[in-house]
Amino acid sequence: MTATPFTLASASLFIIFSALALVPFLFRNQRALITAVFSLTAISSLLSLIAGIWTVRDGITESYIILLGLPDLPFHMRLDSLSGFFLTVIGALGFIVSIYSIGYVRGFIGQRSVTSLVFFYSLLLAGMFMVVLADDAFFFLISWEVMAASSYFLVMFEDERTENRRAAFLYLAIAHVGAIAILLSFGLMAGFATGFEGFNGYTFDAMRKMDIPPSWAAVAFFLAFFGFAAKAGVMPLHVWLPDADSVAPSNAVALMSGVMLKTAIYGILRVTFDLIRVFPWWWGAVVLVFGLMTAVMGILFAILQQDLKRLLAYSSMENIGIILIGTGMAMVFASFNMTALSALALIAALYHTLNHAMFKGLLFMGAGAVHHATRERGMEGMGGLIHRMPWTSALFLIGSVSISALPPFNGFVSEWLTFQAFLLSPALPSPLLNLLIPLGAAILALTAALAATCFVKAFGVTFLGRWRGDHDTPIHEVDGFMKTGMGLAASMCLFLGVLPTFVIDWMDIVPERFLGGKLAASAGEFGWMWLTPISYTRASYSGPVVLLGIIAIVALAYIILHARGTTIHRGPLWDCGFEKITPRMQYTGTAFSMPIRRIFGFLFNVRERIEVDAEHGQRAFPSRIYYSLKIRDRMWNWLYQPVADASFWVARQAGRLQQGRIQMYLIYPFITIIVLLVLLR
Amino acid sequence: MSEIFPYILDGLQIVILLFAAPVFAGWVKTLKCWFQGRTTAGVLQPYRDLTKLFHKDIVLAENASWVFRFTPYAVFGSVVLAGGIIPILSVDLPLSATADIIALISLFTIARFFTALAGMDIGTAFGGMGASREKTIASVAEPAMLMAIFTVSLVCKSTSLSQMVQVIAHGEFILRPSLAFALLAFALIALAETGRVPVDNPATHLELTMIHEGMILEYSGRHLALIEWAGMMKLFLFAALGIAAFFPWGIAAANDSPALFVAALSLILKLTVAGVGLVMIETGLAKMRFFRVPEFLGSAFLFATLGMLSYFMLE
Amino acid sequence: MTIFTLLGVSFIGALVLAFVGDRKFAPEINIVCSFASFVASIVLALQVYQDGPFVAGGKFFFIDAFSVYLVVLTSFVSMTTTIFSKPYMRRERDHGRVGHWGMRFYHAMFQLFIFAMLLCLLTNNVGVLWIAMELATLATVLLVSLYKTPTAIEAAWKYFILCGVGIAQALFGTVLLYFAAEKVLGEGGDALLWTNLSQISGQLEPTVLKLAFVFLMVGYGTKVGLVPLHNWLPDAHAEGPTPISAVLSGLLLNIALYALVRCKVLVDGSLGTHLAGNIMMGFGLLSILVASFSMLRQKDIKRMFSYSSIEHMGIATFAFGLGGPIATFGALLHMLVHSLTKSSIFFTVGHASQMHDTQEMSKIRGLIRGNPLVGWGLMLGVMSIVGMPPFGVFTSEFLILTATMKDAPLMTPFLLLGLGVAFAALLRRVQPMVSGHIPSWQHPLKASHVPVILHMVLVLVIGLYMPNFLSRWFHMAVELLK
Amino acid sequence: MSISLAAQINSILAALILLTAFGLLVQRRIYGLLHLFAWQGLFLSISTAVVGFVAEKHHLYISSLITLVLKVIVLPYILHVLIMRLKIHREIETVVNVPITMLIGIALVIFSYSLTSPIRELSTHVTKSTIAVALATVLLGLLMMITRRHAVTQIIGFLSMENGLFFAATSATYGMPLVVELGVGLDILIAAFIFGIFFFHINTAFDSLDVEQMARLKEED
Repeated sequence: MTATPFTLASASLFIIFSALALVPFLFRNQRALITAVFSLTAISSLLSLIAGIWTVRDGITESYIILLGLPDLPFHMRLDSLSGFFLTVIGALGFIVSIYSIGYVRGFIGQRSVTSLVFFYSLLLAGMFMVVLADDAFFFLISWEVMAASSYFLVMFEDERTENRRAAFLYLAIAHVGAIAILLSFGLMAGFATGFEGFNGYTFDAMRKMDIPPSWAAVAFFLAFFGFAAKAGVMPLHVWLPDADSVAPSNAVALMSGVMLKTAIYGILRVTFDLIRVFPWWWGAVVLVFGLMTAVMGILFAILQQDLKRLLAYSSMENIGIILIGTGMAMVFASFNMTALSALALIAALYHTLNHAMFKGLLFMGAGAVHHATRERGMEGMGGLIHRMPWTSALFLIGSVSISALPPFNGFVSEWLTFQAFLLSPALPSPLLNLLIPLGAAILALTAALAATCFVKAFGVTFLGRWRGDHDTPIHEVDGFMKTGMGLAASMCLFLGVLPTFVIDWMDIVPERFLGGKLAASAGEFGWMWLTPISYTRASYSGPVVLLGIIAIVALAYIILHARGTTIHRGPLWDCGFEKITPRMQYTGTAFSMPIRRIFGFLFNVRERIEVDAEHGQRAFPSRIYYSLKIRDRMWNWLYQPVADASFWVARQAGRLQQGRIQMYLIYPFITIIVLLVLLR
Repeated sequence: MSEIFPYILDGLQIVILLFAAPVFAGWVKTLKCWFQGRTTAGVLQPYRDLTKLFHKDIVLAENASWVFRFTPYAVFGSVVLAGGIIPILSVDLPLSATADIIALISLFTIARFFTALAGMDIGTAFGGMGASREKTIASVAEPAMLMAIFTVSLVCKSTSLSQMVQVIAHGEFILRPSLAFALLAFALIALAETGRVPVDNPATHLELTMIHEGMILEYSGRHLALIEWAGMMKLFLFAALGIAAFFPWGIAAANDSPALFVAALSLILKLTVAGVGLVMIETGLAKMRFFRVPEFLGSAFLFATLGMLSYFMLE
Repeated sequence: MTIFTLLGVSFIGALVLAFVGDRKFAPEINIVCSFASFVASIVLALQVYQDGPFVAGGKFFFIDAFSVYLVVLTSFVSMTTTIFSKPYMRRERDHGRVGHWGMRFYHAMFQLFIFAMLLCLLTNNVGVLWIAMELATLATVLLVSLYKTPTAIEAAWKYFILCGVGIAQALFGTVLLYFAAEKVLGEGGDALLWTNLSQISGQLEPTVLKLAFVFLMVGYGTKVGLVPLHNWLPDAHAEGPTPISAVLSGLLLNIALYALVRCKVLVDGSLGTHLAGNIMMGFGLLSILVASFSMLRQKDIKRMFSYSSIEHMGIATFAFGLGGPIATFGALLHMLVHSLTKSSIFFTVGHASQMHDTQEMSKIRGLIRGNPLVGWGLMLGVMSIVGMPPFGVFTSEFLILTATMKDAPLMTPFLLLGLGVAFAALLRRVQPMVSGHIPSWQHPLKASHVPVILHMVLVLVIGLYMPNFLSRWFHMAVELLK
Repeated sequence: MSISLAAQINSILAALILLTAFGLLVQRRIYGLLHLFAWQGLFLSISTAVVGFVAEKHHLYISSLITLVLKVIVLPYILHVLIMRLKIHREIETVVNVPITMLIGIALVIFSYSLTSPIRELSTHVTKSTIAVALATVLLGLLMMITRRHAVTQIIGFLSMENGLFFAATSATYGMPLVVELGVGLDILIAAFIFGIFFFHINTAFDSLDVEQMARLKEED
């Protein structure tokens, strides 16, 4: 038989499952376990990566049926350009993180058994592959929940810590409710696809052909959107995200934040553009609004965090928001069937998906490296790591630059595309949207700027300055595997930023297939140099030139200035002549984010307390000052606390039924009989 | 010849930027002295400062990392590159397609990003404070900036600067309220972005008020020179940007020498006027408290939004 | 013939065990008997599978796809339960919670209970069905009170009285059914045979059947444990010995539901409306909601899981009420996977509470580290019971929910609520029990691996790759329940 | 004996059964309850026999015999023995609010009358008018179990419910098939032994037979 992308994909699945099967035999020898399983997952991810690239490049669509599941409802699998794209993303990051994990997970040896980590990491990867390959509701949901469950166990990895348990519980609860919502939405669509006389209604193929009345279509869409949003961490369903990502092992988090959230995006795209296909503009508007809210709130939260991984988690929320913004725009344009414009917006969203996978994976791996080296979680205790971990810090810097959307790195390209989409909104026939969408652009701009601030803080406080902790903590650079992983991700960030045209030409098939429109081919001679989504006169950007230009000017300046050698004296800090500056006197992360906190404080529930205990009551001469800061998410008090209280109240009422006296228990059937008889006659 | 010429012109424009920027800065300083009735050091004083700094040795804080040493070059590089993109004399620039206005603004963001990192690198309270404040202001300023720019680009149906100049300068002349609002917003933001009074005071080293100076406190020698120079160029470029976006008349459409001559003259004229305007603002206003700045920029944002709305409503 | 062996084995087993008493080999006899009846049931199943439903013993027995799959399930779960109960009960006795007479009694009554349930499923006579049901109740009443503690006695008394009263209502319903049937079929025994009733259900007098269904619903509903007739269930499960809890929620509830569904088919057939179905949906929904909310505040582990049984019985009842091929398929599947999962959960729960000498969840900790089988068994069991794929419960809930979305979309919010709350309630409690360090008061235990693994593997297989014959079986049953 | 006469006799017996049911509802003394219960059983078996005679259903004689043995002799005897053993024969149980209970009881009778009217129209039996009484007896038994708080009383209530069921069976359908009747009888016998055991357990565990004490198992608040 000839090899097709699908054979590669199924081969990669096979490899992963054989790796899983290997675990029971290897878990006695943990080192071997780590090496074997993670290299296998790396290989399988590589295969999927190739399969994905291949599929999208040639615009292949293959579907197969695996004879598992119910006899009348076997597992349908389908590999088309959309799933191919996401397969690429997952495969790429899966490959990188698997290499990284070999080094990272070894750090646990001697402290605890890593078997469950290894096992569920691979299962999570497999689950994600299956989700994008699934082509019927049943298989999709199975893969979806396998993914959720395995990530739950990953969060539970260090299960003796209560915060892990709490986070894991919250995560799975929200994810499961979301999954039920998705299930219901599929049920609705299956019902309209072909009644419920047989099982064939559950296949996506049937759903593609369904004719569903608009009102029910809206119900189906919003059920699905709710479910996927719960997984993607969209406001206000985001609360699990920071908790889970801050406590889970970093390699797992790199996958979860980097690609698992994206499977939710995949779901939204699949349901919207492939299954339902015809929708009014306001669906897109709703998605857009949620995206904006998520983006800006996410990044504001991120700035206020003191725990590095927590900060990164919130910033993932922001990026999901940005992706949703692109998606929403694409939906709005598509609903007015402006195919070219919606193609632009969709490309922006997809490109950001890819980018975010890369740099967020990189950043989480970096955070993992830092935690691995310092055993320190809060940034306030760190600082000056750039001197001790040069590689990690350099790579982390690349990640920070990329995520702050600075040219010539990749984050910029996708945000630029999103902005272009915004600027094309005047073409929309609806005046309301004309007025509102530019405001959205402004919010996006705010988000981008805040992101830059956030990562100046993250990098500055963690890596720059001087070590704030005690001096004799041994801090060492991480090993080769981890460096390799991060290096790969970093180079991807650069590549995607400098040569976007290749990637966009490659992925142009996706909007072409699902929206019927594609981006204009890049114009001018040296087409690959200029990214011109609409037209040459409309807007253009050239990554290579920016990169080369800056390098050239810097090099020139450097050479000229060093032509006449001036010596460099090292001296103590000047700092306006202040003396005896200790590392504790550096600007802390809390202080750094204080202005933002003051400006946007009304959005949060900030509790700031300063306690002064003074020498015998003379407050003028305090001996010690305590400062405590608590920032809570208002959503807790607005949404989650009430829900919890309500359900416990109901539970108490329900408990009243069971209050012990047998006479009461005898009354219930008595009443029931009487009532039923009265009702029925 | 004709296809080489644009490249030469682009190079020329960068050279102009490099050498005109200090003059412009000097002009502003001189005007200020006149306004405040002081004697001036002359328009060329910035040159002297720069040369002096270039000749000085560098004293580097002992725990400064490579980020600290790389920053001046990064700042310089990004700003100069921006200079090659903004049409100062002519629209027909090969580099102008490199980055449209959004990319241009993020070039300036690169400079700011690395300056802030450098401020935190040496690990002093002032550096961190400066970085924090700088980034805060930037976070509020940039959206407003983009709103102002978007208004213009909506008018011109393009975000590429050359195209904008083309449309406004060489299309038929219309009075647009949207552009008026946008200009107002742009002026306010430009003050913030270039760190002028009332947002920041370039002349102060008073610990608790300095923002930009706080970050570069530890720099010396050529590093400091590069940063100062970049600062001057940034001021110049914002003036040029404002000109290109709002008063592009005179900028050459095609690269024939008379047009370029006219362009040069008009540029000098406009810059002179711009300097006067800037100085009038700086002497007229006092530096405001840091936490008043968001309100200041918020009003800028409001103007920009009004501009956009008026574009949709009135035009 | 197989039928007689099937019933005979368990009945004789009961007698033998009653005489053998608390000898060393009593548990083995118990296991052997259940195994024998399991084999017999397989044979029976094969017969049905080959040549369809048939009547035997002079119309006294009637086996079709619906009943036979429950027969197999019953004998299988009872077999695994006997395997589990061997070490469990032995330890109970060594800790002096059960005396010699208790053990004798336990073994004898266990087999009698199995016999009664099999009779329920095999008989062709509504009256005999009722008798067997009552017999099953009586057999378990004393098992519930086996520990003789005040609470155990209280629980058993409530079980006795409430189920007795309920079942009495069912008898009244049966009388009315007979009354209606003899109009058509003439007097004598034939009027109570499923085989006849199902044929002439169209001609039965609607008004009478309406009345009859009310009493049957309340009667058998009490045994199913539908809210508000459920009050006996948590007490009985929590106070009885764990093997009994396992078979109670694994099997007895199913049997009662089986009876209820049979009656529902008759009644709907005669009314020609969906009335009975709607009533069942109502009860099911109420049970789901009340049970899942009650789970939130439980402290006793077995009590919590008994509420979960109520919830799942509610789901199955709801689905049967909903009707339609997919919902019915889902409901049948749900009965199967629920009883497998729930009994295996009870096995692990039994071990866990023996390891900590308590049923209080706040005292049970660190199971995975303490005894991986028990810990992971409980964790996965709960994952499965809350409807996480790839376990079978997910499959059935998937079918049921999607069918509901089609036929009764307005019900789905309640289902969503119920399932969500149940999920949160269970996970919230189970998570800390399985995770964390081993507490000081935990002592190691030789757990019986086979039943738990066997059940979980089966549930997993059903969820991932349902064998063809099973689904054909279900389809046959669905045809019957049209 | 003609059909109509039999019907009259039967309805008189039905009235007596109903009367005893009410009696059970309000009787305070345990022995009184026991006697009333025995009487009810007697009436029941007689009416079964009468119906059997009228309808020439000879298996009804057997079931009437069963009733006689079981409900009139065995069960009361067992209960008697138990009461002796447990030394509760002097106990006088407080009955909550007799008038209200009576009113509810009467309401139940009316209710079941109106409820069974469709059946009456359908039935061709001479005994059709008595089915309302049967249902009423069942419901009254249930009501008795609800209002009384003594274990023995509850059991008696339960058994009188069974009487009602038997009565329903005979009056509505000239008796269930014999096998069913036998089976039911057997079940009741087993039940009798079981509650016998239970009385002792309860008495030892709670040193009284007051079921009010058995309220430990509940959802705590």
